[in-house]
Amino acid sequence: MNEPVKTTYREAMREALREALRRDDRVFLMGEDVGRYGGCFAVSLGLLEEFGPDRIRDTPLSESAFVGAGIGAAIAGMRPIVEIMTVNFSLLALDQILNNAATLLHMSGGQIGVPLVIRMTTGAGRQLAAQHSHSLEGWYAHIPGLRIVAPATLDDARGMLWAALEDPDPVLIFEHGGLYNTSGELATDAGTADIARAAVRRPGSHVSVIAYGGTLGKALMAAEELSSDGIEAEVIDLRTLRPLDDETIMDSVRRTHRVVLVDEGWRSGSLSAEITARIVEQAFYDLDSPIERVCTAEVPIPYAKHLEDAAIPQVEDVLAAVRRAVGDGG
Amino acid sequence: MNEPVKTTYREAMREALREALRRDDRVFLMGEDVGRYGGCFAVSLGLLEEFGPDRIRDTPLSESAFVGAGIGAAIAGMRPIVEIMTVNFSLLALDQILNNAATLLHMSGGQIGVPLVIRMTTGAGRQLAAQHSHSLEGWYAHIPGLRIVAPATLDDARGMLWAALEDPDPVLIFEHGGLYNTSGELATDAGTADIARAAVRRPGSHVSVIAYGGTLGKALMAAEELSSDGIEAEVIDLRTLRPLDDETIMDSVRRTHRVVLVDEGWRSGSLSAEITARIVEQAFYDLDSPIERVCTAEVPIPYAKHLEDAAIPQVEDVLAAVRRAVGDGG
Amino acid sequence: MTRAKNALAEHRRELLRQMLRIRRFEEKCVELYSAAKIRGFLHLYIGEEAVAVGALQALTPGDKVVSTYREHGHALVRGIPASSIMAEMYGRMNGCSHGRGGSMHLFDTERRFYGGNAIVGGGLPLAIGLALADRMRGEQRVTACFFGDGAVAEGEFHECLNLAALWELPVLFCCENNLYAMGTALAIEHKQTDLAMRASTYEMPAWPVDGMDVLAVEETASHAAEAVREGGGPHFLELRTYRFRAHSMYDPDRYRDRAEIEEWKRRDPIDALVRREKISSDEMTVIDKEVAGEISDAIEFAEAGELEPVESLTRFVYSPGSPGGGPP
Amino acid sequence: MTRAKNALAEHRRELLRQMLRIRRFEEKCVELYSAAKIRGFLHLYIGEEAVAVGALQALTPGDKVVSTYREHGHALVRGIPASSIMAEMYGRMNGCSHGRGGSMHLFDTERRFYGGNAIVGGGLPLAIGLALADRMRGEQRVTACFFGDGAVAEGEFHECLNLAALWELPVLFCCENNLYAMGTALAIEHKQTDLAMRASTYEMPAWPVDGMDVLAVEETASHAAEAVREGGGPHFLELRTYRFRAHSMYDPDRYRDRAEIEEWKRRDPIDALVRREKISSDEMTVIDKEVAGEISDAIEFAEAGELEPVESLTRFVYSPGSPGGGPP
Ligand SMILES: Cc1ncc(C[n+]2csc(CCOP(=O)(O)OP(=O)(O)O)c2C)c(N)n1
Ligand SMILES: Cc1ncc(C[n+]2csc(CCOP(=O)(O)OP(=O)(O)O)c2C)c(N)n1
Ligand SMILES: [Mg+2]
Ligand SMILES: [Mg+2]
Repeated sequence: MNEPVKTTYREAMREALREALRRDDRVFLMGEDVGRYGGCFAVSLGLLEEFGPDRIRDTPLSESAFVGAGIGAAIAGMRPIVEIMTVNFSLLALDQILNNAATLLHMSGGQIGVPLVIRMTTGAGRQLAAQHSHSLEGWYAHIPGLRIVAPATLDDARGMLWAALEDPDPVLIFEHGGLYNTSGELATDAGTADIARAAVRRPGSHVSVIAYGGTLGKALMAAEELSSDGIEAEVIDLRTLRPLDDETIMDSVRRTHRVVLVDEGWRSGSLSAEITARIVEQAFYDLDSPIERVCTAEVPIPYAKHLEDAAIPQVEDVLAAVRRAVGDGG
Repeated sequence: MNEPVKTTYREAMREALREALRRDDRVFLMGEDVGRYGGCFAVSLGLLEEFGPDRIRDTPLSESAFVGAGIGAAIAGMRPIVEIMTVNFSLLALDQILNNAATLLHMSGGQIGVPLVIRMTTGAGRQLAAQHSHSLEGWYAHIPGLRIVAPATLDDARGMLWAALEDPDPVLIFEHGGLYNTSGELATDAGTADIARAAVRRPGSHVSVIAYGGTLGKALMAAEELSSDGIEAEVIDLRTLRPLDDETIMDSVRRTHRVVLVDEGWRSGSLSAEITARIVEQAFYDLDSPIERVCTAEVPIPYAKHLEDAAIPQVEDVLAAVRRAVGDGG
Repeated sequence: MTRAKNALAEHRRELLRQMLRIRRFEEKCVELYSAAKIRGFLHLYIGEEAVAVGALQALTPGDKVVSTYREHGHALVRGIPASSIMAEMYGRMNGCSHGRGGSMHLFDTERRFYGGNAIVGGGLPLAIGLALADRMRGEQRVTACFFGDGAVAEGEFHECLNLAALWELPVLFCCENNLYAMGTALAIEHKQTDLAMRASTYEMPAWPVDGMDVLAVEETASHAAEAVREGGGPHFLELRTYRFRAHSMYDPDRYRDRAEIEEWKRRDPIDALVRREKISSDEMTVIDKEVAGEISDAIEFAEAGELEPVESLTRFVYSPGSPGGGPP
Repeated sequence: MTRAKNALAEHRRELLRQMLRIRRFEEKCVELYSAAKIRGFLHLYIGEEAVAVGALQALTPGDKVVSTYREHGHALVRGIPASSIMAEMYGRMNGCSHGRGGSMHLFDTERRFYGGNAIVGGGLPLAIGLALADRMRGEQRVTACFFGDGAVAEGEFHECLNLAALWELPVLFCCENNLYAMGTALAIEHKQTDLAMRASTYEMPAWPVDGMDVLAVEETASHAAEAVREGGGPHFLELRTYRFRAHSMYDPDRYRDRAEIEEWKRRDPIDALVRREKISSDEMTVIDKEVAGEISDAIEFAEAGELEPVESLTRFVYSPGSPGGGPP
């Protein structure tokens, strides 16, 4: 690998888009304000100028129609990347995503593949209040036929898009709004990323801390602090929320015997509930203490900063959960 | 309680509607084909003639608009009952349900209550194929601000509606399509039902079988059969899927130490995952064996009968799961 | 008779045969439904045959079709063999959707028939996307999208008409106005019941057509399809028709009065063409026999079809090439 | 000067004052945003003041208002105190939404102000329902529903206009056409850019109005509101206006050319009324001072507001009367 350069999550994502558009003329980007505005979060800034309005396509505020149009174009052999500005608006397109994108392959007895990529911003943390702070990626992971990925690192921001475009089935990419400005080093020739496996971001032997997307950073910060207290947490980045990589999860649990899940979704019915259930089913006798879930409180996200902070998972919550897990039953 | 009469789930539901419409003139029923057609499943048959088109209101195919209209009317002091023909179409109204119905009370700092009742048919089992066979009630149970109920008995079909109308917050009533024709005895003066608690439908000491709505009948059948093998299953009917009645669940688990969940939702991210997680959090050390989930296979429901049967929970699946649970670890 | 006249007569005889195929096929479906050979929802097209037969004459094999749950007619005329449609309703592996879809979800990519959509309005965005792909590749293809008068009330209708017009997409919108959405009459669904007029406000040519006259439908659809193919952007046809049967096999049809139904039956598109073309009863017998043969062959094919092994239940959820491979 | 003339002058001076309240209030919000006192999304109404001020003159206290995330103007004119709006943006308990909503979610049931909706088009169905309740109870009330040109592309717009017309609901649709939806110009959003014309196809009276002329807006809105109140069914106003600032504080405004913005600024609704009514600079100073006082009081009120204790985080998720009581 050659010379790493300093970049941001946003730029890595933009590079991935640019490369895809250059590499395959079936690829095009479609969504609200992706062109002239440069993307609500400036991810697609400059692409209109390079690729023109046909391939960087501003759409009206018609989520159901343009997401469905992406499905149709994918069926017809194109490789559309549909940007839904944020997950909050994706509900308006959910019928198309569930009843068409996720279902057509099956209903048609394998005839109609839908190689569609849908990108959306997710997450809370910027005081955008109840209607603009949803974290529904774990909820989407309930739907058979979809692949759900959540890039948390620069490498994944850069590498997951192309892998998603090569996937014959619909892939939803959830980009946490809090990550766009994160910066770091990235190899200029950084290639495509695996979208089937979770990754161990930090090895450890005392407890498995499982996170993804917007919560990975908090999990890693907590792990650092814990290590100074002699607690070595293994931090797992799920990366792909559906299908889940049970193997990597169970392998870690069998070594640490303790689990803390960090998930920005509302607690009840969260992805962390599913992971808990799988661990109980596959590694019950390996557990030394109850599984701890650090999730978002069951409240529409409030505007006031102190309340929003209290509602979503924080490093302190992870620390407390790990201490409970390690303290208990040991 | 006086003289019970023979009736059906459908008629019990209709009686509940009729009573509510008579009792409170703020109540009205609105939805597709609830009037002239008599309701897609004939639940509201005859009500148009008794109450007129103003209170039995046929709507155009505009799910988002008429569900949102129900929210607005509820805010303004009416007591609307909105019928979404089936859960499959509710996706088109999900933005209104999540971003308005479930959220307005909070966003307004407690000013805007939404005393809205939404009824919809749910479930598979009638060869209606992938787009018409969803079981998403457990999925809806992820949303803070909503109450989710699933009447499984004649008493609940009769009694939950009025309780829902008295609830100051939005209540979603999920009626399993397979239940409408179930018949039995019901007291003519059967009153309103509690919508906060689960119920033990069959006491038992060896294993807790937790079901609801369309799966309750299967759980009870399995329990009968098991009892002849000397296995006494306690069958719990969740009744209210959100908020969950942890107390009734944990009380049973602490007595039986073994759990089987029967849930028509797709396995990953199902309601049974959440219940598993709560049991692990609240009764971990009471468990003698891994919790068993009997859910729908992760596949869009196929049309062919033998495949549909294989996809959704069957009595045999419950039997096998109970035997695994009782066999293990004991 | 001149050769041209002969050809024309031949062609119209073929239109008649196609309408009869639909009629007889569905009459048989009703029997088979009662015999519990076919299950689930079954929506009949009987009475509306002139719409599918007329409109689909305008398409070439390279064109595309998107339909609804009331799609037997479109599927048959588009060329999906009656046998594989029947097998699909039997839930057999030799069905056109491998037995996974049933009556509401007929698919055949070879014939560019993109289904069978059971969510009202749900097919429109797909049609937009299929047409967008053709437009972006500069292919002169038409995507015909069928939907009902009830679908016009859905938000997606509005979004899709605007998008098609805005992006000048090669879509032929075929609105089958049969005056009812299940039990709800047109005037209870819409304040403005002139659907063609409404479509025209999106700045696309929109014409009402007598959907009981197969020749009128064919002529108008051909003009419209040509215009679409030539780059004239989307066109909209309001095909005024009527279903002679209930909405589905579950529907007791309480909401229409008998007189209205009888009135429309007098306009039966098949009888109308027979009268107009003076088809002799001998000729009819020949066609009927031919059609009957096709249908009994279809049933034989369906009966002989295999049930898919239960082991392969979760097939077709993810594609073979799926990273990490398939289901969770 | 006659008494009538005096009254008229007084009234117009009041319209001017209301527009200035919005203008100065939001100018202050920009400062406070830069000072990080206000966070989240902040959408300014500057340039569009004549719309809210003119349109809301037509309403009585019993009427209802539904708005968007760009609602400071509507809220102020409707009578929500500047202090409780400011406190809301500070996230304090004395804010009009208890600090839970912020700039995009202002509520005040006493003033029948039903928010502040941040999902484009999301407020329309609520307005339909509020009006339906009034209609069913036979109350002669108007529900004014504000939304932008971008919202017209949403399916809900179509569904709601049809429903309102079909059920003859007392809704006054106020479409604030400021020519852009974020960075997307009207002609890129819509094939048919004559929005009033499109509304009229739902069979409701629809009028375009110069949204930079507060008197024109007031007059048209009053006529329309009267008609609605008298049982004339829904009416639609297309209020042609322009935002002088970017879409939100996050928006670098790359998509509009400076000349266009300058051109519109020459039509500033406040300057226009000042010129027209020949308001003297002395008079202006008086009004300005009064408004400045109101705003500094508002800030004081907000600064003095308490933060809600974290313990009550999950308040307002379920109502006190909830069976079994509250959260899961
Ligand atoms: C979104 C949605 N809502 C409701 C239904 C139930 N439903 C199936 S067909 C139908 C009527 C549709 O009428 P129309 O569009 O006129 O088509 P037609 O059946 O008359 O051919 C309804 C309400 C559905 N399938 N999808
Ligand atoms: C359903 C939905 N899609 C996208 C957005 C993001 N968004 C917020 S405002 C806006 C533009 C709306 O334009 P318009 O309706 O004209 O109102 P304006 O902001 O011009 O007043 C967009 C795209 C949203 N809030 N809701
Ligand atoms: Mg119809
Ligand atoms: Mg605008």
